[in-house]
Amino acid sequence: MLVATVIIIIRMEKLMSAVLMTSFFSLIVSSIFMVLDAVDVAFTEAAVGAGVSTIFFLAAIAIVGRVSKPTQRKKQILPLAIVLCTGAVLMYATFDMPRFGSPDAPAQQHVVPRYLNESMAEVGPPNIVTSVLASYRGYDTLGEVGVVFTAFIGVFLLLGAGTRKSGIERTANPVAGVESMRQSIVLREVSDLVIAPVLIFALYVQWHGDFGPGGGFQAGVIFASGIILYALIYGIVPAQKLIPPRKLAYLPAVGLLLYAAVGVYGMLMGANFLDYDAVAHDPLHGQHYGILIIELGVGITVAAVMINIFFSFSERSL
Amino acid sequence: MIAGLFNYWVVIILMMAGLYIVMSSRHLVKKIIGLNVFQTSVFLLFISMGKISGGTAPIIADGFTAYSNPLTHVLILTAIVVGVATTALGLAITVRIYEAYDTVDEDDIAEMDIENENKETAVSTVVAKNT
Amino acid sequence: MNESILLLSTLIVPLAGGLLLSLQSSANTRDAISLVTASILFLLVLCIYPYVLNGDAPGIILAKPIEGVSFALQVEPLGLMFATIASGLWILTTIYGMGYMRGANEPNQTRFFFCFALSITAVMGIAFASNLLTLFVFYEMLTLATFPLVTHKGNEEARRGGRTYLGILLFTSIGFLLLATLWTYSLTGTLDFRAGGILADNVTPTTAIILLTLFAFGTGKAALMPFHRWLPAAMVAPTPVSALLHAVAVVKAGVFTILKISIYIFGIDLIAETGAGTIALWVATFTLTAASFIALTKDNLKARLAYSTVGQLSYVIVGAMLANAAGIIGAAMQIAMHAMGKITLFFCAGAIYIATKKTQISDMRGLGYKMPFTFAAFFIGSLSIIGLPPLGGSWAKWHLLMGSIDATQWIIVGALLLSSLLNIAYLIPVAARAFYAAPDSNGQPHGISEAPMLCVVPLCITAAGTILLFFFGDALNDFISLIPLRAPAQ
Amino acid sequence: MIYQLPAIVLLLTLLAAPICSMIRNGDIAWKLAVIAAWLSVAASMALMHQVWGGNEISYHMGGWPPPWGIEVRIDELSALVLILVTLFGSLVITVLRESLRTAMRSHRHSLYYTTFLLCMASLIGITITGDAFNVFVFLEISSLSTYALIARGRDRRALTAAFRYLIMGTIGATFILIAIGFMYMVTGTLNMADLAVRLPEHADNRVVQASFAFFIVGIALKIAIFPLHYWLPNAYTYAPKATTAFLAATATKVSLYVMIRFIFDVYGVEFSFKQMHIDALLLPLSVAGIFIASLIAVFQSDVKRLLAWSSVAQLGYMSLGIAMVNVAGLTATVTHMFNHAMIKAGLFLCLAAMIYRLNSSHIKDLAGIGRSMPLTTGAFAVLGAGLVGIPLTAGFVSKWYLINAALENGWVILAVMLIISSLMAVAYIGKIIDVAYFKPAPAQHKDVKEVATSILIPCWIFALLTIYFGIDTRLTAGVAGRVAETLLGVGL
Repeated sequence: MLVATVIIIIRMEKLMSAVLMTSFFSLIVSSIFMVLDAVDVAFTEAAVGAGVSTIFFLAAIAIVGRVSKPTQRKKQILPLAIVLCTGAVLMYATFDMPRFGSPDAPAQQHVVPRYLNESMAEVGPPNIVTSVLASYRGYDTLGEVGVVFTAFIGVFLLLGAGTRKSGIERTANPVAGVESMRQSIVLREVSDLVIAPVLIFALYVQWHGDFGPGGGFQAGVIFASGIILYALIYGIVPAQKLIPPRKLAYLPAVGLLLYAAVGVYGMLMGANFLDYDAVAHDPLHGQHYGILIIELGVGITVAAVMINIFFSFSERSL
Repeated sequence: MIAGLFNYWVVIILMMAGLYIVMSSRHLVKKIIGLNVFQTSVFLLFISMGKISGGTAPIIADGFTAYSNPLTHVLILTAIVVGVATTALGLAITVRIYEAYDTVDEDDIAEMDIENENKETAVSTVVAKNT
Repeated sequence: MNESILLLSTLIVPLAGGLLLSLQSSANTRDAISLVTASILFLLVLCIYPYVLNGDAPGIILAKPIEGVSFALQVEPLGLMFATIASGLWILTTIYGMGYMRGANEPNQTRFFFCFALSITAVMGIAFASNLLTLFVFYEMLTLATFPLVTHKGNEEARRGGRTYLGILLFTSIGFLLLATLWTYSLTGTLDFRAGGILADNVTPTTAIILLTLFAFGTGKAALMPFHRWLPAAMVAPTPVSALLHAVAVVKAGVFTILKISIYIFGIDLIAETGAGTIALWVATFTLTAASFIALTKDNLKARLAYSTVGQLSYVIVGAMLANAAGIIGAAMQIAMHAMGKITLFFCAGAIYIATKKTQISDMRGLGYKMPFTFAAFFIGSLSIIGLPPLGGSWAKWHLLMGSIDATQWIIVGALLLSSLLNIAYLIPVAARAFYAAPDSNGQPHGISEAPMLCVVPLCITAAGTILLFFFGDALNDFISLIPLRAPAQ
Repeated sequence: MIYQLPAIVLLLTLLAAPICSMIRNGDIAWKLAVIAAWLSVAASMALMHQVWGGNEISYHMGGWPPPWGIEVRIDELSALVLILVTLFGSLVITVLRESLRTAMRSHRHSLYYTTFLLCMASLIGITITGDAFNVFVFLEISSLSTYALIARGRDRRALTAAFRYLIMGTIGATFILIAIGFMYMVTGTLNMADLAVRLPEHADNRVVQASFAFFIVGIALKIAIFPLHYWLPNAYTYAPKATTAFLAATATKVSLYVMIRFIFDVYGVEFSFKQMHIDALLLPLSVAGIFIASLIAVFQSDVKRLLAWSSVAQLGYMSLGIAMVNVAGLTATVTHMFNHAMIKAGLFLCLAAMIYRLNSSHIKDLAGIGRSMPLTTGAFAVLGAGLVGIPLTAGFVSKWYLINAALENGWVILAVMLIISSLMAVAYIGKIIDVAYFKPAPAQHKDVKEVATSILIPCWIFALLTIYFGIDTRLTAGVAGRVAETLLGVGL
């Protein structure tokens, strides 16, 4: 099924459909993640792959047009050769790989057991993914927020902020399908019903990350989706009235700084950077507060960045 | 034996399909789509690696003893976010390219660039003649 | 004065003098500075003699960029001799240059004197370099500093000449000399000049031959054929440049380098045992004969002198490659003697040009009566180059001949004799025609009309010098014998 | 304070970046960026002081011991690269304000500084980290910021160059991700020191071999090792002037550092060279890269593109040093990494100053610039001498070691080829110098003036450093020599 989807993507000349197929692909992958016990990843993949990035694609296609020329046969040989070589190397490697699902695989030994056995006592949250993400490998996650922030700055630098400054009027070419969406009363009504719960759900995911799947990323993306949905249906201008872009532009930095501030606070208290033990008197409490705050930072940055990028794209298409 | 590896093979086919889209497409947006597929397949590889048969999601609860690998999940969470960041930036550049060239087809762009260069050399020779 | 500082100041003085004079706008002040600098430098070089005569070797390390290789100076007799010649003749050339440049109304005189000073700095560096790397640095500096002097006229011909000059010198030095240097380093882990050489126990005979041949061709300034073309090309430069740099400093830097490498990197014993010098020896022998033949065909006086220089340089290389005591002494003496003789000839050529604007030998009939001093000096200089007593050049030729007899290289003995005959054939007619041929009958005024005094006096001094050197030949011989040919016994 | 230095050196720039983005006044943002950048230089120096002589610092992020937490590990090699990134990066950031004055509307300036800071922070992050996956994360920050910076170029071709780089860079990064995944699959750890201990046991495992292949290809894409250099010339040519200087100095060098780290430390000498024979691959590619790129450089008429191709050639020297598999060769690589960063950044900066005045980087337009902009051209000439490798400049030292490494292996022909390639460098640099000093200026450039002092000073700092490191090589070749011995496991 997956393979079929991908082949369709390759053959597809209509970009719009290709994007939708990609979105579909992401959805399937995320359900596979679910089957493979990676609930957090599945959650994120669904929200990001099938959600936000699809929206970005659509926004971009709205600007650049929908059709791609078929590729000429001649030019396919070199890519095909490279792909086959790479694939061969990978195939070669698989024969020495630990069998799928094997609990004795080295990947399950060595480092991971401590996470499984000690994290409740050392960090606290029953969701081990959260413990690892936010505490054991909190430094990586800081870097990840940095990546998101960088993307935001990059898009800003290239496309400009979500506020229209240039006086050039572009030909009306709104975000795909928005015109029809706006006119549909049913959609409006339904979305009115949906958007508020989406936002609330986002908040729930934000705070629930300790116990179930969820956390800053997922919450941020979901929150952003809610706002973007609103913008799609009511138009950019009302959405921007709701969230003034000027202020929104500050938020990614705020989230990142909030995250780093927790780490710096730890340093000021005499511990290492991002060591939450020092945040409160009791290490476990410290971990708890620390994770809460940095997850908040992640959530703020991710949500703000996604909304910002969406605004930037849609400004270009108006 | 084969069953234990089948999963990986499917992932590899997906990865290669993604890579193929990146390299063979002339349309810039489609290239980014390819990147997405490629990366998503790599995520799948990681997650397959972390799966334990009979295990459960790594959320500690009573009654479960085997948990799948949380570390790969964390890595892939990070990688997904990196992926969407790259997509966003790539699309932003694509949009700018469209505004500058009025096309997003690689061949057309290359053609226009060559034309441009020819013009430049022509101009500089004229300048040289004048001086 | 501290000996290291003394040594260092031989570099700093010309450099500072050059900088100082480049800031002056008045021509007189500039020339005065130039002259004072040259004199101070000469005195400083003389001050080093006592140390060397006492058997000391003052040195100074300036930097240590690479493990085992420093950027350092150290005195040894050969270098000191070279430095003395260059700095002494610089004084005379400065005086001559003042006369010439003003007489010829050359533009950009400040740049000219500045680059001149820079070149002398480089020459001092070459003379006192304590290892191959330091020598290489100053060698390249000399190439670059003389480039603006060669292209001084700025016309198309000068630029073409300059391109040949820079092209050949840079190509050989980077392509061969640097390679050989690096190779030496990788073989021995050092580049220091040491008595008895550093390669002795580190090379096979084949490597030694390749390496020495690389060195010989890499030192493009020594003008071994086929890399001699830059020297005639450099003759587009004003005469003082040709005189000091392309008869003395630059070309002598080349043969000096080869001599130094033979003595202090290879050691003459190694060369003698392995026959490492064979190729270079035969190329040099060929060069010295061939160049003399070519010189015969040249009518332009400076071109003829240039080819004469190409030939005379190979005498030094022959001496070095013979690798015996007589050969080395002959080679070292040839550096000194040829310098004195050739600079005289070039001074004369310049003086003739200034006074009459003539450059072709065939136009110089009967000029001897108009410019008696100049042509008398030319005659004396010629005899010294040829190697006839009682002139300095005879000593050098004598020792070289002895060296080749010692080495039982009879073909070389023959080549040396043949070349001397050819020297007579291309040098003597110049002076002879000037004195004995009747002037062209286009009614030139009779009576003496020499070049400016500032030009004539130096050339008379150098001509006298060639005679003096004959009588001080023994002293020079003694001094050169101080060169340590073998490692001191443990 | 000193204990926290490994975190501080990163945080200075990483924290300054978001703050910078919130300041709308470009001037203040610039000042903040400059202060943060120079403070990180000081921190790098302090770290170098601490590890001097072969010490190592290990700092545990979040207080978790490795391999469970992420470790920051600093030895002399990483301290040297830190100084490279911070010092040369800071010099470029210092001139940014002046060079942006005409290039961009002022409200974008803060964003531009932010991107620079992010790029610098991520490069620092890559350099100090001791965790394989962390390398990937910071590599992505640096890549994203680089794409954005390149795309800001004035010519529209900057956009295509950036896009091409983005595609190739992302493929490269994903390859690295696959490689890391494979390593983890076999060893169960991500910590680099831990990997180094555990990988040798699995040297015969095909997964490890495949991961090595993917890693090398991925990182080679980032370094732009020939023939994967495809993205570099256009990216360097069309990126904004000062950006090119920054990228040339830092980005590729840090990727090279990662390659050295993984080849020698993580996979180990035994595996990389004895088993995978990476040298047999790198050697011909490097030599081909040196020659082809130098040759192309000789025939370029756009000086910026010429220098870009020269960069490809110079990267060949660096990978060649790795392929020598001896101490001298690796010393040459590390030394040249530092020296070339300095020289090329300086050259691009001087060129930026010239373009600033001439509005062109075509070689014809540089005619007579030696007279109208003597100070800039002077610095350019000194740096050019460094690139060629004239003795007493930094470039000489690295080439010296490289040629010696070739001779040490008995490869005389290679040594000859290296010297010939130096002559090619003489040709392409000489071409520029010749035009700059010996050709009369065209009429439209008669009234060209020297640039502002604030640009000239960094140019000359680069030039003087080039000479300084040609004389005092304790920091460059000295450290590189010790590092090479440690990495190759000799002399211990």
